[in-house]
Amino acid sequence: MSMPTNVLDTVAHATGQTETKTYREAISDALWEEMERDESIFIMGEEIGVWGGTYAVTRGFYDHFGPERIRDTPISEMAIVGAAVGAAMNGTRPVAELMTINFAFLALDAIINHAAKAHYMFGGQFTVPVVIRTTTGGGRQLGATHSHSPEHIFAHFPGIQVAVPASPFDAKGMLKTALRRNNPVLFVEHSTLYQRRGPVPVDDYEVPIGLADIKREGTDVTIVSYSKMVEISLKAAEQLEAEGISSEVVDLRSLRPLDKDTVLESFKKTNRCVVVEEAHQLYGVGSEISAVIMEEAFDWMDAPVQRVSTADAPLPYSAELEQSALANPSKVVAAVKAII
Amino acid sequence: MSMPTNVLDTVAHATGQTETKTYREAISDALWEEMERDESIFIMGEEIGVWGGTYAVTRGFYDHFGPERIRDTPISEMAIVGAAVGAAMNGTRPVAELMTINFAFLALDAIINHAAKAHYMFGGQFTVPVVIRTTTGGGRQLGATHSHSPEHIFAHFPGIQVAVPASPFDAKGMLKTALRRNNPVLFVEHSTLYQRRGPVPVDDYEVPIGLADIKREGTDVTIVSYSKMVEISLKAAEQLEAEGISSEVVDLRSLRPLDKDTVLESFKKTNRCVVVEEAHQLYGVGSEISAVIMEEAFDWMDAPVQRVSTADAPLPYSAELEQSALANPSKVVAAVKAII
Amino acid sequence: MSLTPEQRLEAYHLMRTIRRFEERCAELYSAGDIGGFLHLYIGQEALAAAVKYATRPDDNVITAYRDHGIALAKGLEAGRLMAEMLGRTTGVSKGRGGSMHLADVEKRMWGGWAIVGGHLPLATGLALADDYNGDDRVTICLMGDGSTNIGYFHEALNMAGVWKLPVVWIIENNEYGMGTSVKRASAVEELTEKARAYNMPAKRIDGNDLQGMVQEIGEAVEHVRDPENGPVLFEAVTYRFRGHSMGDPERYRTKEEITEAQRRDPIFLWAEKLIEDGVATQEALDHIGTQVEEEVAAAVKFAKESPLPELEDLYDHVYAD
Amino acid sequence: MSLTPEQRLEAYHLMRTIRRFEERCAELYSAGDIGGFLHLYIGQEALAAAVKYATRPDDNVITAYRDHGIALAKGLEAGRLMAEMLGRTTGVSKGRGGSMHLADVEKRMWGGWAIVGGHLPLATGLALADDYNGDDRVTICLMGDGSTNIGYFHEALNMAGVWKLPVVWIIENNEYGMGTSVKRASAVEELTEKARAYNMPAKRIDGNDLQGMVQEIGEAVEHVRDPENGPVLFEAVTYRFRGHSMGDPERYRTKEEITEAQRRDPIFLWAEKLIEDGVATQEALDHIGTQVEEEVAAAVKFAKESPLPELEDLYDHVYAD
Ligand SMILES: Cc1ncc(C[n+]2csc(CCOP(=O)(O)OP(=O)(O)O)c2C)c(N)n1
Ligand SMILES: Cc1ncc(C[n+]2csc(CCOP(=O)(O)OP(=O)(O)O)c2C)c(N)n1
Ligand SMILES: [Mg+2]
Ligand SMILES: [Mg+2]
Repeated sequence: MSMPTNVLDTVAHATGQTETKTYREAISDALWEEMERDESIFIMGEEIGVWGGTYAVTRGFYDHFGPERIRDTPISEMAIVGAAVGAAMNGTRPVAELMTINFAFLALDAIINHAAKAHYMFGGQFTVPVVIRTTTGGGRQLGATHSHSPEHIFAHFPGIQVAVPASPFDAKGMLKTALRRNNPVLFVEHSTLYQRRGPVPVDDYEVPIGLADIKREGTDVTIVSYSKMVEISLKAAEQLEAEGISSEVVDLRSLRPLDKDTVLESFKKTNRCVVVEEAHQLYGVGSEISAVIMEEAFDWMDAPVQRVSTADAPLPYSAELEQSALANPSKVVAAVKAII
Repeated sequence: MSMPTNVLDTVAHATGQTETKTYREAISDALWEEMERDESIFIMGEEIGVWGGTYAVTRGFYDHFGPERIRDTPISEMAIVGAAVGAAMNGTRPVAELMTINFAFLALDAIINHAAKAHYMFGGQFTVPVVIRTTTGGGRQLGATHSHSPEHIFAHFPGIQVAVPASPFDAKGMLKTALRRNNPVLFVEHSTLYQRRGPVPVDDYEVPIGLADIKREGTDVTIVSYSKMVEISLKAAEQLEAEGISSEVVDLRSLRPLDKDTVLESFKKTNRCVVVEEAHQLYGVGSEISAVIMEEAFDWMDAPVQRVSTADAPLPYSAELEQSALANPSKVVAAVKAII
Repeated sequence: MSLTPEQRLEAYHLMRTIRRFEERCAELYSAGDIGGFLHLYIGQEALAAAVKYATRPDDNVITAYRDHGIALAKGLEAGRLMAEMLGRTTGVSKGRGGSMHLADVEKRMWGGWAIVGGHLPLATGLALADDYNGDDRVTICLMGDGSTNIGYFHEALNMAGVWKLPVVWIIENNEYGMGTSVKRASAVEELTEKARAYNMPAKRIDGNDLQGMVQEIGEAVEHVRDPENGPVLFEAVTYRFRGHSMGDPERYRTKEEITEAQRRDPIFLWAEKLIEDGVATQEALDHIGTQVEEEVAAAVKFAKESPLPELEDLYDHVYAD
Repeated sequence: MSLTPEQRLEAYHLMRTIRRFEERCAELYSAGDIGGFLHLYIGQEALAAAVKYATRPDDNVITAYRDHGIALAKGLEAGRLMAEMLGRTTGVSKGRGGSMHLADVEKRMWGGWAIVGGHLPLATGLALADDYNGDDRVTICLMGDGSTNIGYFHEALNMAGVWKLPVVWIIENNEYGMGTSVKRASAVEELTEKARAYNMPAKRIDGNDLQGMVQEIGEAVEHVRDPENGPVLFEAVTYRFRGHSMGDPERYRTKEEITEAQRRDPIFLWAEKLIEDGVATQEALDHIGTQVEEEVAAAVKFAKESPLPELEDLYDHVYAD
C-alpha cells in the first residue's frame, strides 16, 4: 500500500474555506456527498433507514435515497458484514453499519477472515471496497458488554484498515478516502463525539488513512492518542500548560496503517511520551507505541513511555464507578508529571 | 485474583517421579483423570466423540464416558461456547472444545461478553467454571483463515484467563488447575506440539495459571515467548550458545494473567530482551512485553527490546512462502545479535 | 391450570406493580437518576405474569435487556431492582449491571442480557446442566421478535432440539425490533414457522390474554419437563406501548397505531375480567393500585437511600478465585 | 431443460475429469506435493455437472472448501487448478489460497471458502450486488449439510429471503459433516424443512441423478432469475466416497455403508444411461477415460513445471491500493 508523499500538502491546501460542523454532520455529509457522486455506494445496517440511524447520522437518507440504497437489515451482524463483503466483491461499494463496535464481535470472522483476507487469499482477484462504520467508547453506563473500545483488535490483522477519527475534519476526510479506495475499512466513530464541532472545508477534500496528525504542538512531552482520547489529551495539555509544561498531542487517526513516523518525529523532539487509550491496557495501542519508540528511538528516550488506559476490569454500570475506570485529564496530567 | 505465594514450590515438589508423555497424552490424561474425579465435568465440541477429536486428544473418551459426558455438537461455535457458559452457571463444569482458534472468532462475543463478564456483570452471583480448549498456530499450509495465532486478543479482556502451554508438563498441570478453579479459561494448545514428548509427574499436580517459567537459564539475553515459540526460542538459544551467547528463555505460559515479575526479574539480570511470537506484531505480546520492560525496568535496559513476529501479511498457502512469514530460530538469533 | 381467585388478584397486583415500576423508571431516567439504556415493559406485563403462574419457582428464567417485568414476576424485590437501576450496592447485581442485567441466582432468574440473542445459548446451557444433573427443572427463555433473525437463535434452538433439552422458548412479538417491523426483518411473518427448522412444536398465543397464556404455557412446561419430549416454542403476540428505549424518535409507527393497540392493554383486560367474573370490585382494584403506588415508592426510597459502590471495589468480581 | 447428446457426453467427460483430478490430488497429497487440508469431491460429481448445465456461464457460483469439482465445472483450467494445489504462481489464486480457495473472477467462480457457513452471506451479497445493479444473474451457493447448523446459514438465508434476492441455495447432503451424521447434528433430518423458516420453496433431489438435477435446478434458476420471486433451496442427497479430508480415521461409518453407496456412483449411473440411450458405446466412454487421463496428466505436469512464488512477493495483494 503506497501513500502519496504529498498528502499532507493536499490536505493543507484544500482547506481554503471552512464551515463549522458537528462530527455527526461531517460524517453524514461525507456519506451523502459520496452517495450523490457514486451510485455504486449503498448503506446497509440496523435502524439506518426509517429510524435514521441510532446516532442520527443517516437521518433523512431513507427519504432521499430510497430503500434500495438505504437498507434496513435484520439483526444479523454476521450477515450484514458478510453480505456487504460479497456485494463489494461483485461491483458495488457497500457501507455496512454495525450499530456499535460491541456487536462487531459477532462479525469478527466476517471482518477478518473475509473482508480483510479475500483480496490476498485469492491472489488479488477480488477487491473488497467495503466500509464498515461503527461506534466505540465507554462511559455511558451501558454495562460491560456495551462499553468496549476494542478497535486495536481488528487492527491487529493485515488486510484491513482501521480509521479512528477524533474531529469533524478528520472524520469527513477519512470517510471520503475510505469510500473512494478499494480496501476494506473499519471506520470507528466515537459515540460521545457526535455533538462536537469543528471546522470542515467547504470544498471537497480527503484525509488519507494512515497518517497521524499533530493536534497540538509542544516541546516537553508527546501525548499519543486517538478518537475520544484526543480530547482528553488536549484538555490535559491545557492543564499542563498552566503549569509550564508544553505538550505535543499526536492523534494517530488510524490504527492500521499505524503512522509510526509522526510519532517518532515528535518523540525525538520531546524525548518523553504518554499514550492515552480507552481500551484496556494489555496488548493494546499503548503497548505498541511503547514498543515502537523502544525499537526506533531508543537513544532519544529520557524516560519510560507511560500508558493511561481503562482499568483492567469490565466496565460497571454505576456512574462514578465507571468513570473511575476510564482515562481522564487528571490521570494524563499525572502520567506526564511522573516522567518530567 | 490472588495467587498463593508458594506455588513454585508446590510445583517443584510434586515432580518426584516422572514419566515421558506427549503433549497430546498429557492433555488427554488431564481431562481423563479430572473426569474420573469430578462427575460435573463433561466435554462438548465438534468431532470430540465418535471421531475422537481432530487432534485425537479425546480418543477413547466416547466409549469410556458415554454420550452424555462426551457430547458431539453441531457446527455451532457460538452455541458451543454459549451453552457451555450457561451450563457452567448452572452447576456443571463444561469443557467446550473449539476445533481451532480460528473458529473462536465466531465465538468472540460468547467468550468475552458472556464467559468473561457474567461473573462481574451480575455482581458475582454467577460463576462460570468453563474451560474452552482450542488449538492455535500456523505453518501448516492451511491458508489465511486457518492459520491465525490470535490468543492475545482474547487475553486483552479482563474476566478470562488465557493459558498457552508449551510443554506436556505445563499443559497437564495448567489444565488441571483450570478444571479445578472457578474462572473461565481459554486453554490454547498448539497444533504442531501434540507429538512433543516431555517429563510429566506420575503423581497428581497442578501448575498455576499466571506464572511464567524459565525454560532455560542464561545471562546475556532474555528471550520471552510462549506456546510453540518456546521451542523456536530454545533452538535459537542453542545456536547462540555455540557462539558464546547465553540466553535465558522465559515461557509466559499464560497471556492472562501475565506474569510480569518473572520477565522483569530475568531482564534485570540480562538487560536485553527479544520477544518471539507467532501472531502478527501490531498490538501483540511483543508490544506488551516491550512496554512492561520500558515501564518497570527502564534503568536496566542496555538495548531496545526486539520483536520477532509473523510477517504483516495473511498467511499464504504455498509452503516456502508461508514459512518465510513465520518466526524461526535464525530470525531469533539475528534479533539477539542485533542487540548484543 | 386455571388460577384461583387469590392468584388472579395477585396477578393483577403484579401487573400493576410492573406498570408502575416502569413508569417510575421513566421518570427517574428523565431526572438523571437512571443512566445507560432503559427498556420498559409497559404493554407486555401479561406475559411476565403468565410465566410466573405457568412455572415452578425453581424453574429457570432468562431474558434479554427488557427484563424488569419478568424480574418482578420471578419474585425479585422491587427495592433491590430499583437500587440496581440507580447503581447502588444494594442492587441485585450490586450496581454493576444496571437495568439490562437484573438477576437473582437464588430465585433462578438468570438475567437480563444485552447482546441480542446472546442469552439463547445460555438458555440451552442452563437446560443442559439440569438435564445432565438429572434435575427436572424447565428453562423459560424469553426473547424479542428481532432476536429470531440472529445466528444465535438458530444455533441455540437447533442444539436444544438435537439434545431434546427442557426449554420453553417464548418469542415476545411486540411487532418491532427497535424501529424495524417483523415483516421487514424476517422472511416469515408468523414466527412460529421458524420452529419447523428444529422440529419443535410451536404455537402463537395472545400476549394480552393472561389466563390463556397461563394455560398454554403451563401445559407446555409440563410437557417439556418430561425428558422424552424436548423443547417447544411460543410466539406471544403483544405490543410495546413505549419507545424501544428512552429517546426513541418513534418515526416507524403512528400515534394511531399505538392508541389502537392500547385498547387491548392487558391490565385493563384483566381488570375487566376480574370484575366481570366477580372476583373483585373496582374499589378493590383501586385499592391494589394504591398499595402498588406505596410499594413502588418504598422501592424508590430504598434505592435512593442505598450507598453507591466504593471506588476501590472496582476490581471485585473480575475473577471468582 | 434436457441435455443434447453432445452435452451428455461432455458431462460424462467433466465428471470423469473431476474424479481423476481428485484421485491424482490424493496421490500428490500422499507424495507431499500438496499440503494443508484436501477435501475430495469423489462421489458428488453429478451435482457440479448439474450446476454447469442448469446455469448460464455468467451466473455466480460460490462454495465451501470442497471446491475442486465445481471449479472444474465452472470451466476453470485443470492445469491452473492443479498449480494452485501445488502452491505455484500459475495457480488460479497464485498459490496463496490452495485447495480450499479456488476461484476465477472472470468465470464468476467466487471461491472456495474454508470457514464453514462463512460464504453463505457472501452469496447473499453477490446476489444483492447483481440485484442492485439490475443484472439478471443468479447466484448458486453450494454448502454442506453440516453448515446448515451454523448461525451464518440462518442470517444469510433470512436476509436473502427478506430482500427476495436471486440465490439458489444447494445443500450437498453427503450424510456427514466430518464424522457427524446429519441426524446427530440437526434437529430436522430433512434439511428442506429449514427453508420453512425463510418462506423459501425447497426440494430434495437425488444428487446422483444428473439429468434430474439439471431439470430441477435449471427450472429453479430461471424462476429465481425473475426478480419477483426470491430464493429457493435444494437438498441434493449424495454421498462422499472418501474421508472428510486426507487422514480421516473414518470411525463414524462402516466399509459396508460406503460399498453400498458406491452402487449408486453417479458416474457409473450416467455411463449406464448413455449406453442404454444409445448416446455412446462403452468404447467411446473408455476413450473419454483415456482423454481425461491425458488431460489430468498434462495438468499435473503444468503444475509441477510452474514456478513457486518469490519470497519477496509475500506482501503482494495484502491491500488493493
Ligand atoms: C447483537 C446485537 N445487535 C444489535 C443490538 C442493538 N439492539 C438492542 S435491542 C435491539 C432490538 C431488539 O428487538 P427485539 O428482539 O424485537 O426485542 P424488543 O426490544 O422488541 O423487546 C437492537 C437492534 C444488540 N443489543 N445486540
Ligand atoms: C466455523 C467452522 N467450524 C469448524 C470447521 C471445521 N470443519 C471443516 S469442514 C467441517 C465439516 C463440514 O461438513 P459439511 O458442511 O457437511 O460439508 P462436507 O465436508 O460434508 O462437504 C468442519 C466441522 C470450519 N472449517 N469452520
Ligand atoms: Mg420486538
Ligand atoms: Mg457433509
